[in-house]
Amino acid sequence: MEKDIREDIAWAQINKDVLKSLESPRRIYWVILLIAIAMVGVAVGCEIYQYQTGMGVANKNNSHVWSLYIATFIFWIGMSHSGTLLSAILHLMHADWRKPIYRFAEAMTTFSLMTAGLFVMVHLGRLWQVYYVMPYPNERWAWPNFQSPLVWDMFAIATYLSSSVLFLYVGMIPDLAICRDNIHAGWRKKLYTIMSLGWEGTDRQWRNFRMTYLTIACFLIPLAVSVHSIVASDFAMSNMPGWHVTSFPPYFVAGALYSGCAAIITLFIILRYVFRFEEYMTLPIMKKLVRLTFAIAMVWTYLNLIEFASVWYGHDQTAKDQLIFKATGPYAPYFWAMIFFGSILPLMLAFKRFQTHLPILFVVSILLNVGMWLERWMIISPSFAHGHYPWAWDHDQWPSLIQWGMVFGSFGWFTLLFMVFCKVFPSVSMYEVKEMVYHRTLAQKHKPAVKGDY
Amino acid sequence: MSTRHLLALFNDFDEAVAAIADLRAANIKGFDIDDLILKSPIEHPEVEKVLGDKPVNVQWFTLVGATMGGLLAFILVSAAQGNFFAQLKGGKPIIPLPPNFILTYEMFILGGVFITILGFLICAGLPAKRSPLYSVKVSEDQIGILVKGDESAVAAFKAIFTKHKALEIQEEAAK
Amino acid sequence: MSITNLLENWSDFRHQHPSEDRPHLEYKWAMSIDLDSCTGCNACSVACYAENNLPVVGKEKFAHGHSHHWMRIERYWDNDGREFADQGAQFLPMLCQHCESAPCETVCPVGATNHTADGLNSQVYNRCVGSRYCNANCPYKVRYFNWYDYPTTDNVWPAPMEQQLNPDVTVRGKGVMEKCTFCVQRLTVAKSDARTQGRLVLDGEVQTACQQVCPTGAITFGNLVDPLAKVGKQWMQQQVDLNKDKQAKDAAEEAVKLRGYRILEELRTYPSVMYLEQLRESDI
Amino acid sequence: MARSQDKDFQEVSAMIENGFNRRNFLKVLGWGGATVALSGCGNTSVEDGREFVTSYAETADYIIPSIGTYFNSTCAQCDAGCGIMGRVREGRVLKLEGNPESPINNGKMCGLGQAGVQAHYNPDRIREPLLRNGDRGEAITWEKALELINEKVGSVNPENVAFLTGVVSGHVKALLNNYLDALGSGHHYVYEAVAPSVVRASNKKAYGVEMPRLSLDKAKVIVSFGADFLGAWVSPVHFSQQYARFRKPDNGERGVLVQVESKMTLTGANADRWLAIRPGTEGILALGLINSLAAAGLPVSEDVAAAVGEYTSDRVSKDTGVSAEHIGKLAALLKERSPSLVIAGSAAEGYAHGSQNAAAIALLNQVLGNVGQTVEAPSSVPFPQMAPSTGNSFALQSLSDDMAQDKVKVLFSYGANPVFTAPAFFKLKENLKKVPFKVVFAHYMDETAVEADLVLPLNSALEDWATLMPEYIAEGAQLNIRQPLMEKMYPGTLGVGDILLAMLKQRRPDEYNDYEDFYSYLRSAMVSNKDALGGADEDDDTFWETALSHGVVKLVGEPVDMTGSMSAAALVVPAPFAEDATYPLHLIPAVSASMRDGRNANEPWLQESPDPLTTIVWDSWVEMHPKTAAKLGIVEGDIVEVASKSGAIKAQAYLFPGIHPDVVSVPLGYGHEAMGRYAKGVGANAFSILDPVFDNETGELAMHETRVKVTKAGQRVIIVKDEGPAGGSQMGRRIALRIPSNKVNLSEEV
Repeated sequence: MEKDIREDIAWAQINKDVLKSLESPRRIYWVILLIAIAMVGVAVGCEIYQYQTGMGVANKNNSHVWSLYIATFIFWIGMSHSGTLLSAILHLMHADWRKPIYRFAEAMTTFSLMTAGLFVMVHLGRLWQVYYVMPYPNERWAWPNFQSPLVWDMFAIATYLSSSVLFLYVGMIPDLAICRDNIHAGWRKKLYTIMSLGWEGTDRQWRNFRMTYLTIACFLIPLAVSVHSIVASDFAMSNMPGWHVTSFPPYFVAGALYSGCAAIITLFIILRYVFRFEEYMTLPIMKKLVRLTFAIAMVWTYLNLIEFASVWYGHDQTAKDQLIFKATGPYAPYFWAMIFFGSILPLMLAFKRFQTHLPILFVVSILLNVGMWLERWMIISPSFAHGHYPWAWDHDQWPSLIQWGMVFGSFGWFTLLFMVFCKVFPSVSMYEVKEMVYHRTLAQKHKPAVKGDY
Repeated sequence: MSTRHLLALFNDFDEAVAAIADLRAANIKGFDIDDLILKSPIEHPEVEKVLGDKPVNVQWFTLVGATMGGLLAFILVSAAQGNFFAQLKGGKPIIPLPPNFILTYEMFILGGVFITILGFLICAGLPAKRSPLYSVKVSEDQIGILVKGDESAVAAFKAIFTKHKALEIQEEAAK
Repeated sequence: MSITNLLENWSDFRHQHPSEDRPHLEYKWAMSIDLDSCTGCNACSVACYAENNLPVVGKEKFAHGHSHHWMRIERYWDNDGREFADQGAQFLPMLCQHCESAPCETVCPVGATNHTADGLNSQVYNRCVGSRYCNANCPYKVRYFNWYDYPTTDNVWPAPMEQQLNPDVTVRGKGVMEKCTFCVQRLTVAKSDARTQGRLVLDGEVQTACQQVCPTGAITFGNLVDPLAKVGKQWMQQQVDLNKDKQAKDAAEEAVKLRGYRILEELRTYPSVMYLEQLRESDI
Repeated sequence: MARSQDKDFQEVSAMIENGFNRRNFLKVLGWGGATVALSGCGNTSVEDGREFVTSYAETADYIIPSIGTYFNSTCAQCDAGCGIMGRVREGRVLKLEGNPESPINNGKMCGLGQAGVQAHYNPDRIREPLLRNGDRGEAITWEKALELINEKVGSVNPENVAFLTGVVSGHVKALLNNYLDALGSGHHYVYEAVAPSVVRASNKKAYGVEMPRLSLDKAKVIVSFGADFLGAWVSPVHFSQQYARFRKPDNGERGVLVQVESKMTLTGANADRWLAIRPGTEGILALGLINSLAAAGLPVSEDVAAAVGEYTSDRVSKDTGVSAEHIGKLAALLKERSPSLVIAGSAAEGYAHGSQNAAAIALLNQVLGNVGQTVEAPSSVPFPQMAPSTGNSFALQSLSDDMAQDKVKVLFSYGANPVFTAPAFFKLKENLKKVPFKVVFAHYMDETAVEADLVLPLNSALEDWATLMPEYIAEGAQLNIRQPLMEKMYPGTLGVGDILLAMLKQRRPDEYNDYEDFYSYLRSAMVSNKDALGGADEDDDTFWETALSHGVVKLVGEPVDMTGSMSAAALVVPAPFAEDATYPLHLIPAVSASMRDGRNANEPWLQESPDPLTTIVWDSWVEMHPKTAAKLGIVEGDIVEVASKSGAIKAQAYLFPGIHPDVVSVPLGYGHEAMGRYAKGVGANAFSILDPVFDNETGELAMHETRVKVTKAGQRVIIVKDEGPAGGSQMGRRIALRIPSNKVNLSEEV
């Protein structure tokens, strides 16, 4: 049995270790940061060009009006879901092992939402008019069209983003207090002092804190589900063959959790190394995480099959043609790659020996997300290429480098935000690790719990 | 007579609990057990036993927030559709229920979350200036007990604290 | 105000469309196209370019599928396996079908496309933000997006060619969705003329550009509400009901058929364009 | 039509009442145009200060700001002579619509005609006279240009002055002839690259008239041997309207169209039965049909019976590749449904034995008794000097020969682009070099203008005065009027009439000096003849204004007598082609409705409006049957080389089921090396590789006689066309539906 968090670890030590991550990560941290910035640069360049020239440069056309932007948008939205899964759901289930890792998972939620938001903008033909989508009182009394799933998206994502930011923040207050108490100068001191709101850990604060945290957690779970269901209805609500599928909402949610968990595994490994969190992000936790991912992968696979089956045995010939086209047409390689990465590859995770083998897990988790990204693309483009109206079919248009550049850059943007966060805020929840340790000590009837020497 | 504040730091939670129990039992003159504040690095629901359970009201804020959010959303959206934007779209009713319910749902949650946070800040008395008697040890691994009483009571406090091997006792005149 | 209004007119606000009990009152513009008369000569398409300021995008952009032909002629072969298309081709002029319950309208996030009181599917260029959801949801793919800023693109309207542009029709800029309008600029003129004379627009008083040029007169356009309008008579005679997604006559099994039909009717879009089937002699 | 017509009339009556002076009218109207000319770049923003602003506060009452007014004129995009109605607003013509007054097109238009505005506003128009200086032209004044012409023409023997033109008619033709008289030169070559000249000749022989009136709407069955009367043949818009009535007559008895040809034309695509025939064997089929008809009991004279004796349906079907079954059905149909109409098109133009084919087809018409029924006599033309002089390719050939023999010292070219349309074997470029002084009247710097020594820029058809007499007139006779729809775009251009007038003034000053310009000449010429032009009881102005407002002047001409009895004795139709090992395929240069001979290639609407059959845009292509392609290992989009004895071109291959496997087809009109931004470098020029084979009676170039071989050139492209990857298939979805005609009752329809 691999080494788990020691219950005899000194609480002071916990503070020390985590606070260290705010000051001195490994050098690799800066390398990652630079690469991320460079990637963002690429995307910015592409966007400027597209903004000035017109959407045409993305190689979209009257048959392919949507393409990678929307696909990647869904991808990032999906990724955001596991943060909620870990922090909220597992919190309600009192799964203690979540405690050391949920903080960065939540951060991931927040930042992938922010990334997703950008794609909505990038996608618009008239970005400068984007505020038309928001319901704001104006002299013409013109409102957005509340029937449009895109407007639902706007509402859902706004809600989700603000809620998860608050959730993240509230959960962080005690830790911010710790930072405040241990950092004695500079802008950080000011920052933490302000943000910790003068937290003292009094019984009254703790009582209300618990209730609040619990409540928001309860809200967040249905919210997360609704968000991706709504994103799914962008497609399920339309009449495009290949989109008009009833099982899309659950299918999307499953896919979302799936890619999210994979992403958490990736980040887990990166943080563990970059910030030297071996003490806290331990292998047993990873093992649980991997098993969870495996379970979700199977759910996703199942829903995938359901979708195919319902199309295949349904009497909608158009949709059926669509499916056949996906599997045999010019998109076939990507389609089968998606099946492989999404359904076959995860079978590896069923084997113990891989469940804690970090290098392999690192690669696999990234490939899983490649598969998940492909899934989104395979939902969008083939439908456009082979829709209701044969005359308007178009199998020859492929996304231009501009689009690819933007997708590429989005990963840089996410990494940038995420890495900066981890450097500024404690990415491991100190007080909850302490709780975890405390509960274990109680459990093991060590009394009194031995504290660090002094 | 002037009131005094004392903060005692304990290494061990159980000792602290015992100390509180004694304080309560000793019913010292000029000291009200309800003025006692426990400061801890992690949450200790157990203290309820000795402190007596104190009410939590955040959930009421939540209730109000969620209801308001939902109602407002539905009314505003429908009003916008009905009064300013009465234009047929895709043969659907001008006020189509399913979309409006979706938006209602989202706003229900948003309202709930926001007002809950508000409630939290109010109930927990945040943001606040830190009280003069505060030790960074509390945010690390020690339990602090903050008591308030007449000068006369101070001696009794110290006795009890030291009895339960308090690591240190800060004392200071209240404003 | 608002709440009371909601409560008082609730049933109105909840009313579905199209419906028998609330038909269009004064105008319902509709079209019928006789595929047996259509020779596929493309005159209508060019007329549309001339009337509606459509940009000529050039070979390279056309290759990328950026063309703007609101009225496009589709050519189908029906020689299932035979060596030659020995019964000729099937030409189909495809334009916006101005559906009574248009899939494009519901999905536009900013409400840039709406159903007018005259039963047109209108596109509000200034409101459009270019999400292109309407096109995604249009089964006929007759919506065309401004992928570039054509007014400022080389050789689209090089001087003095811009002097040909029709001042009654705006020139669309970058990032806006556009489509056939049933020549709404002509309809507006006709309606205001009629209004000043205190009457409704008479049949034949207004023509769409495509209808006006069509050498074989394959296109009929008019007001479906007007009992005297030819288009209405055609719909009536062909037993095509605007408000049905399954026409009763299709179920019936007679020797002699009626050839009126609407494309992809089963998607319940209730198109305003009726097509008349192409005919082929069986004795030869 | 009602609306615009009304408007038209309102405007017109307004004009007549005020008896206003047309020149002023143009001046007022013209500010838009004039300012453009001044500001050069057509920039009309008030800010840039380089323009006049016309106040509409107090305008003439025929200008209503923001309301379009309509003026009638005549289309110049092809020679059919459709009446057009230009929508003019604030002094600019915006759109061309059909003139409902004109019996040719009755208010309808084709795409080609509508693109006329793009010829008018074309950015590549020449704006002032250009004189060759080395290999570039430099701008000179009209005075200088005309002086130069005068001098050159004066310095050579009149015999050595030649005029090459396209179809000319009306007063321009009159002036032109007068000029040639004045010179004493008889060398007027009328050249049409694509024209039904063999049909004309054989009609002359068969019926005694070149262009009998074809009443499609009276026929119950039409059998067309490659005549694309819906697309590019003679008067498509007129025929299209007749076609509509033929398909849906009031009695509901739907006419049947059978198209016999080797490459599907637009008309073929609309046929109830399209018969893919071996190229050149149309005559055989015609005789075969007569044979079967006779066998079926149709009375025929014995000489005919003798002539068709050996054309049994088995043999015919062997020769032509048309199944005996179809021959039988067709004969039966023709027999029971009368009157019918048989038309000869490419069958006649295409082949060395084209005249024989045409004769056989005419005979079929005669046997079926269509002459007088659906093939009717046209009416004579009162003013023969204005009757159209129709062109052919023989003219160009003789001109080319004359030039080769240095018989031409001064050459005028107008309304033709021979350097582009002449096959390579003509060696026209070389021969032109031998002509010391070449004057080209041109709109663009096209291939011919580039060769010229002096280029004279013409007004666009929407700026110009003229009268025209179409070759094919539906009923009666008529004189079309072309009048300016707006002020000239460029002060440096002139109308062809004005140029000719100026040149005549040099020769016959006393006769022409009192005409200020062509307009005044035209007006007085018309007015002085108003009795004959149906204006006997009107005063001059009224007559003139009415004529202008109608755009057409009806003429009274009595029908010429038409013979319906040709003897079958002399009729011989050669056996079908022998196979050619090195050049196995027949090249059919396709005449498309919008490109024709390429004179309009620089109008972007035409380049971007998809070819009706292939939906290809902005390029030329090689049509071939999938079977042929499979044999050659060619797939769609392969760049192939089409090589004949006379040359080779490269283009993308397009496979489709509307062509005979022995045939490949390349559209004409593409492959310009000059002319303008929209035409230059688009596609390949199929004219260039035609073989020197001629009709053995008329000497016309036999367009379909070229034999080619097709080889892959290596590259492959994605063809730029409107059709998607589904091709012409509907994938089983109910989109464009078709139903047997006996299943519907047309008479009940509205």
